[in-house]
Amino acid sequence: MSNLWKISGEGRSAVYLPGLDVPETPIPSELRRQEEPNLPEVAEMDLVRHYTNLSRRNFSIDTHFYPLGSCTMKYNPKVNEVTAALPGFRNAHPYQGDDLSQGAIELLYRMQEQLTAISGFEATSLQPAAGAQGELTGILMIRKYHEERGELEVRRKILVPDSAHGTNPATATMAGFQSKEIPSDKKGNIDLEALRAECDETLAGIMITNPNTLGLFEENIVEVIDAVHKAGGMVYGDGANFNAVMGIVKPGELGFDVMHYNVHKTFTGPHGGGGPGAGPVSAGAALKDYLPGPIAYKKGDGYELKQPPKTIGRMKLFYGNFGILVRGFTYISMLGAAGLREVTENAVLNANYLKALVADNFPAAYDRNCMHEFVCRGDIAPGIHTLDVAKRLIDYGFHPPTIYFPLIVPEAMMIEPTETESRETIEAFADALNKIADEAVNAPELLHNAPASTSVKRLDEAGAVKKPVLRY
Amino acid sequence: MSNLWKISGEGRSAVYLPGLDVPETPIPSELRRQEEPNLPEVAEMDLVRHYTNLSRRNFSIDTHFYPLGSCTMKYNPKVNEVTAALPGFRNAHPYQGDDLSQGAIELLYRMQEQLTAISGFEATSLQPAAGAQGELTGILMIRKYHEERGELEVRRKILVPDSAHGTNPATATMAGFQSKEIPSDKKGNIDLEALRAECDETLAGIMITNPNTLGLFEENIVEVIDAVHKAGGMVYGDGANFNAVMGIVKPGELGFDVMHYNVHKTFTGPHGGGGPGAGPVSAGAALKDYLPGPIAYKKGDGYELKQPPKTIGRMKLFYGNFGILVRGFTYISMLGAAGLREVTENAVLNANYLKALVADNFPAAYDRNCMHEFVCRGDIAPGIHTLDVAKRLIDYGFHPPTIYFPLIVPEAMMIEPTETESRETIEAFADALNKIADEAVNAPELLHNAPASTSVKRLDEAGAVKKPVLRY
Amino acid sequence: MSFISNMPKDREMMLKKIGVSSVDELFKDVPADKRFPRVDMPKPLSEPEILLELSKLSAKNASAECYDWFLGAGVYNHFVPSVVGALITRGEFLTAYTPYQPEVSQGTLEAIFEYQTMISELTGMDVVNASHYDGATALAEAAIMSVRSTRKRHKVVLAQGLHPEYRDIIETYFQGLDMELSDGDLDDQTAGYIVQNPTWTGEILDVKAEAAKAHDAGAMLIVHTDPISLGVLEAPGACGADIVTAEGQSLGVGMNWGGPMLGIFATTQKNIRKMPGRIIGETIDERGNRGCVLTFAAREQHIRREKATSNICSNQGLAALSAAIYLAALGKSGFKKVAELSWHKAHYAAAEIARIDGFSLKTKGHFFKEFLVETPVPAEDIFAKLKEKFILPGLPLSRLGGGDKELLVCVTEVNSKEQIDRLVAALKEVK
Amino acid sequence: MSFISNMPKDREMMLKKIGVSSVDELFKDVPADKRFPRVDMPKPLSEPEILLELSKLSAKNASAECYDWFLGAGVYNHFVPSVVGALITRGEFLTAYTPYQPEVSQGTLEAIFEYQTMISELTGMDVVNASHYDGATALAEAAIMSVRSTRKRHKVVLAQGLHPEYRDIIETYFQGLDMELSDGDLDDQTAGYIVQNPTWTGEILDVKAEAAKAHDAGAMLIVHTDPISLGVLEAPGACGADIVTAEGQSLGVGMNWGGPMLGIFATTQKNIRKMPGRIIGETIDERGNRGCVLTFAAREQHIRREKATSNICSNQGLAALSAAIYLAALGKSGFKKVAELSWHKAHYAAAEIARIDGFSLKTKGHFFKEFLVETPVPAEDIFAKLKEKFILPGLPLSRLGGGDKELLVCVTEVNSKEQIDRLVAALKEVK
Repeated sequence: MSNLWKISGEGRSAVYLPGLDVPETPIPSELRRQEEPNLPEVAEMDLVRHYTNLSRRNFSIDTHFYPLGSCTMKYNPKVNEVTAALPGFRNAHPYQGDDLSQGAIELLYRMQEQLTAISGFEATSLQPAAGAQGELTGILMIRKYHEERGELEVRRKILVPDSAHGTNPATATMAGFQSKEIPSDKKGNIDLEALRAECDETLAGIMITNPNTLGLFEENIVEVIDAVHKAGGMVYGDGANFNAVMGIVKPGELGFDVMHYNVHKTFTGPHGGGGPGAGPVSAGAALKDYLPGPIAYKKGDGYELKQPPKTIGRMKLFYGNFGILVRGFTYISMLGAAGLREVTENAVLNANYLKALVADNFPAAYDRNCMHEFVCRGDIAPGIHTLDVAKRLIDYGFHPPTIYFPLIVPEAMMIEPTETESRETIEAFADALNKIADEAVNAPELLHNAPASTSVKRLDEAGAVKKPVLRY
Repeated sequence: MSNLWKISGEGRSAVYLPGLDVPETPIPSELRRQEEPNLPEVAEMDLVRHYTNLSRRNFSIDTHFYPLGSCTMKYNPKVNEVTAALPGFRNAHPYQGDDLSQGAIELLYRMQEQLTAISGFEATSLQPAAGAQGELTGILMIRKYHEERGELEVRRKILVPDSAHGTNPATATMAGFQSKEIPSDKKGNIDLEALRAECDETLAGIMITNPNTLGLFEENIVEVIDAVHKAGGMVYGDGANFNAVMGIVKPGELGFDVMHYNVHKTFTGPHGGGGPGAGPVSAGAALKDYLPGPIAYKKGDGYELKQPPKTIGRMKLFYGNFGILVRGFTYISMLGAAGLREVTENAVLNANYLKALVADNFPAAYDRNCMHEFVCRGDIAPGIHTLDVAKRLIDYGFHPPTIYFPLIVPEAMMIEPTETESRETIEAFADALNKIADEAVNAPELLHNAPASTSVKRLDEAGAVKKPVLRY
Repeated sequence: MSFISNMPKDREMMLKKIGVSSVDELFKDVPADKRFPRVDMPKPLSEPEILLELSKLSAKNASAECYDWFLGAGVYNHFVPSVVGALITRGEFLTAYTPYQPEVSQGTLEAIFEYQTMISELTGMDVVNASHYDGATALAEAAIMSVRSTRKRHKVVLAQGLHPEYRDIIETYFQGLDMELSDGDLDDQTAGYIVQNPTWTGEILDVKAEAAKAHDAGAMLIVHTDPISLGVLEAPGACGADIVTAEGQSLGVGMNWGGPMLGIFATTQKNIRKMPGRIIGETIDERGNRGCVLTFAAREQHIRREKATSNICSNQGLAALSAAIYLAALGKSGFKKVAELSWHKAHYAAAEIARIDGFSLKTKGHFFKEFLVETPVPAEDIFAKLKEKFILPGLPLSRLGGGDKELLVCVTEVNSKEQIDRLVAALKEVK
Repeated sequence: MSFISNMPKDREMMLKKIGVSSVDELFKDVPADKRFPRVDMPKPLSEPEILLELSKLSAKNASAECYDWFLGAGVYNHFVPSVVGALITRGEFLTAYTPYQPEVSQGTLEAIFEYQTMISELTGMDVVNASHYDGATALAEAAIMSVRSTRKRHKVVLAQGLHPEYRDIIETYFQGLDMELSDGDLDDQTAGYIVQNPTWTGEILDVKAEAAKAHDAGAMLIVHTDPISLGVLEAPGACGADIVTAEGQSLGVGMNWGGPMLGIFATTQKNIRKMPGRIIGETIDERGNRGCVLTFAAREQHIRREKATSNICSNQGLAALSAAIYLAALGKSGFKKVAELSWHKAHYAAAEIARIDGFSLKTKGHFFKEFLVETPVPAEDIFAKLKEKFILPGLPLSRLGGGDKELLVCVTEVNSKEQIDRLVAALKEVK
């Protein structure tokens, strides 16, 4: 591997800057930094070669099937990159004023309307920057709701089913609540008895991931929401799995009070090696006035930005991860309502098909139709762990699924194929998994030694913590 | 490898098109094609994955050192791609009229001026599409010159030194001349005696590659040109190696009458896996009126396109490979005269440095300072051929040089590092060559079996001709 | 700075190893009195400066997305899907060169092999090269090939309807050759017969009849066509063409103010060895794995020298890749749809325009996406008026030697009914 | 179409294997009365249509390349080299996700490891995470971390000069927490002391003195800074900062109408386990080869759940990559030059503006690239007049709660003298 510092040479640079065309103003020496930052020094070609070759050491959607459960690694249309790069979007400034930003505000307005329509809520804020921030937004809204009703002192508890997304408990903490775990029943639903036992006057709300992280639609969703509402609690929906229900059911109509979306999952913002995402939040009648803003509103022939009346405030600077929203808006506008339903149908169909193809060797943890993903186990033979199966998949040219999550299934493998993969790709992946099941018995060393095909082998993660090396 | 047809499924497509919004007009069945073209049928993701993975099977400047002699594989700045994609360049039409094309015509005009200035000629046409077309342009101009003087009937001979570019003889043929080869002397220059013997009344002209394909500057260039001129012949310069003389000498001042450039070599148009290039042509007083056009001229405050008075006509449609010219103009404008000289100095320095580093194992065919490239031999040990050395370089992560050319050096390797490579890269390449020289003696099977690191091994080229398979 | 890595310190080390004291010394073979001349050029611009400068120049040109666009005449405003740009700008495609070393060039080679396959499908021909500078130079080389293939004949006959700039280019290419370009009848000296279909003013010809005419005279039929039209019209190969050329710009290359474009060239199996240009073939490696290589190189200039079929070397590789990606992106159904949308929209527009008082249709018989209109006032005046309304109504034929009152109108899948209706409304007002 | 491969025939085959007769059957767990609702949305647009539609929306926004641009206030018009866009759009970077599987994610991992290194160099801090949503959320998490790190203290004190929107966001984040935000003096309840340097109106503070103040009170010093300023100004780490946050948008990310931006977060070695966000570490594989992995994951939400240091999961990975490429592209000398050019141009502009009758400089002491101007007429009026001349003169401070006659002017390396002189000339005319 090249290392930018090793290929550096004093004085090299990849960028031509304009010369100084104004008189110099000396920089006082007491302000000057003592030691110059040791940045790399390379010409443009060496820079490009370095990063191009680095990129080639990644698996990605554009190169490989990437069924990372719960991350919705669907295809990211190239048109998104073109629209997001339009000069009036890319080179605009958040403080240039509403009159010089009418195109951008109109886009926000129309996207708010799109999300509100597909989810069945009443209003939407596009501000949150990612799913986890969307969660925090929702819980802070619930908080302020109880606060304004004078009940916050007693309502300190947020219920989190054990099949919820991993971020949920941390989010409850950040909003100052105590989170309380609710177990799943043997069908993978929320245990209704356990839930009802917690539905008391200390209840602030519940965070429901539906479909949950087992990939199952909550069969008792109406009862669950009803129980929480009756106790005075509010219902937050983790919309990370919204790809499984678009056009199938509107969470707002099911009784959810607030829900976030992951634009980089459901609406094809690229994942970017970790982000940026966007985590818009929609709310129903009870909570919509608490949404963070500014939000886009119509004003005469044009549009304006305003805070909702009882807003919790700003979640981040300006108007959200606008560049990601442009991508999401592009995608939603191209699909329309029927297209979004088609997405969901095919996502669910692909998952069930894959589940069926591997059922003999990797039976799903719960024997039900799954939604957009399913969970099975990787400990398929003596001495074989999920990690071994995952690493062996790499040798077959597939990115491994999410592993060891959800925690309620031991040795879990959480597989989400998404709707953009073809039948043939699903079949090829199933073949690989079934072959690995055979290898697990007949040639287990292939699994233990996997991956064999990559530039680095399994890395010493414990060593990384013991002797931290966090920079060159 | 994936194959687009194998992953096709009936009805799939990667492009959303608008619906029909006008009444249908039936297409008469006698016009309709009988059999539909069997194009692939894939969704956008499968398309992107296919081509992305295909691209990863190429070596390229962005990923590897690529010292392909005579091709000037220098770095292609990324800013070029941005400027060439500006909407007024990319989405403009050649027939929209001069008034709606002022920006484009001004660019042509300014680039004509730039090339004229650096080459010392009097006028420039940007129309030719590539180097070989630039050559044809130059020879057709010489042809018309003789024709107008009534001498074409007898002047049928074009001299081509044996150190010239490979395209030259074919070009002379396409212009209706007989080409006559002139040998090199033992210093790698044109054999003056042999040349003078051909300088008679049948001489139409000479095609000089200078520096020649040995990478040597013609030491007797003044005498050569003088001899040809005295016999009434015209001197054509093959400017493919212009990267070696910018700011060092102006071909126009040396007495050349006409010369082409390779924008995709000298001026960083990307090579694109084989083109498009651009092959502008500059001419001195004797020939400038014959240039192909249209050419850009100033007109009042603006610019216009016109044919030169005695033009040979159009070489190609419209105004040349404009998109490539934009890239070249971007580059030249960023460098200016001093920058272009710096390019040449460093190209020549890099070549001489590399030549020195490998001199023990790969002595240059001619013991002189080289210009931007040099030629050595690959038959460095018994049973070892240039092809073996070339293929072994691949295993070291380097693209091989040009091999078996020029024809006058047996087992030739023609190495052009270009100025954009760093000293460190040159040294790493020299190390590899020197190691291979050692392997050639001590482990020759490594060379014979090379490349070992690629997805395909040496391919059966004879078989490809014997049993042609030219499509799926 | 000149995109160079090496700094003065590097250069010093290198000079020492070479054994010279300065870079200037490396140029001692250059005549001293001509060495290091003064070169006057504008001062260099930094990256932000050149971007600003060229943005300004770009803004001085009309750009299709700002107009209702009906200008064609050989360069067409067909839609270029975003995937094309995303893929051809990958460094591995963009910055590689001619695939001389197949082991490290399978990306380019396989992509062009696919291009050959798809163009073969479109044209109905066996063999496709990759590629020529544009449709006109492809056609000129086809004309030359027809003469060279039929030994004793030296004449190439042009049917009516060839784009005038194409004719110019064939004439340029014929200048030095013992070949004649003729508008006359076919005879026993005729090696090739060139037919553009649809003609440059839009008319669809009976190519089978033209083939019979050529073959009866012992000549090769060379058909130049619009590749988009092959989404619905019969393939020239099925009509008896011996060589097919086409301008591939419509296939995802973009308009680029006329360049780069893409010269398509296809012929029958038996003509392989006479064909100019690069060809990719499939073969196997030592282990029996399939791979692609440049093949039939013995025809080419670097091997056959003065006897080569052409001097072409660099071609339009990246444009050919664009065309391959374009065709694969649209696929069977999408490609047909582009052709059908263009047909229907053009016919709607033609009917609406013909209905305007003073306007009439001049293209005889069938047309595809382009048609000639007789205008009541000079077409240049119409162009001048409509461009102020951000409509480019077509090509005033007088710009290419046609009549004053002729306007060549082109309609493609990107023109909405709304745009067509705006054009019609604007034309109504010009009288 | 919805970017889906599978066609009806595929779906039939799949349903058969699954053992259901229709796709609808797969949704039987959804309450029947709510299933398959009517959804009203505008009709879908094809690719050419959405491109046209969004080009139109884009054209309704002011875009920096069309103006003389002096508007900053937290989002800056620094030059983004073309390489950044060329590299971050490579599919392998763009369409990968969190590098959970290091063997097939070394590209992302090494690039972020380099990012950590470069930000560590800039800030003078040991440890850098990758990354936060923006500078404000990074700062809010820093404030929270300071309280969590110093057990019994609950207060965070703000120095004067913090950007008002940043304050809003910290307040939002503090809503549910037992923490207090204060403008008062530091005391024994103070866990963190937040200093923005330069202040949001441009003033350069004495960070060492602020550090002493914080540390004397037993509090952590949190410095929020402009990373470009670190090309010339002393690193906060060298001044005693315990946590450094910054808005990384200037580092090659672009303005994007305010998002995506890049939250930079750095701290000292001893605080690693208290730090929120992702960290990449170097380690070795079974063969001893060096490689990078996500590390210290035990702090994170998916492991530690309700006791995690933060709930952050997706971050601004691609923006961090942009920053890495940007910093590496400029390099040591180029980065310094950006800072110096900004300094010199801003000081020239400030001097010229201060010379205009009725205008004066309000920023006290030293400033870097941004300064506050007192205007003779309301700054909003100036903005309104100058925008007609395609000059955005800065931020009227009244838009963020400042005085009517205050204008915050920002000058960077992209502003030429010509542009500055035009601004000055235009300001002269406003009275």
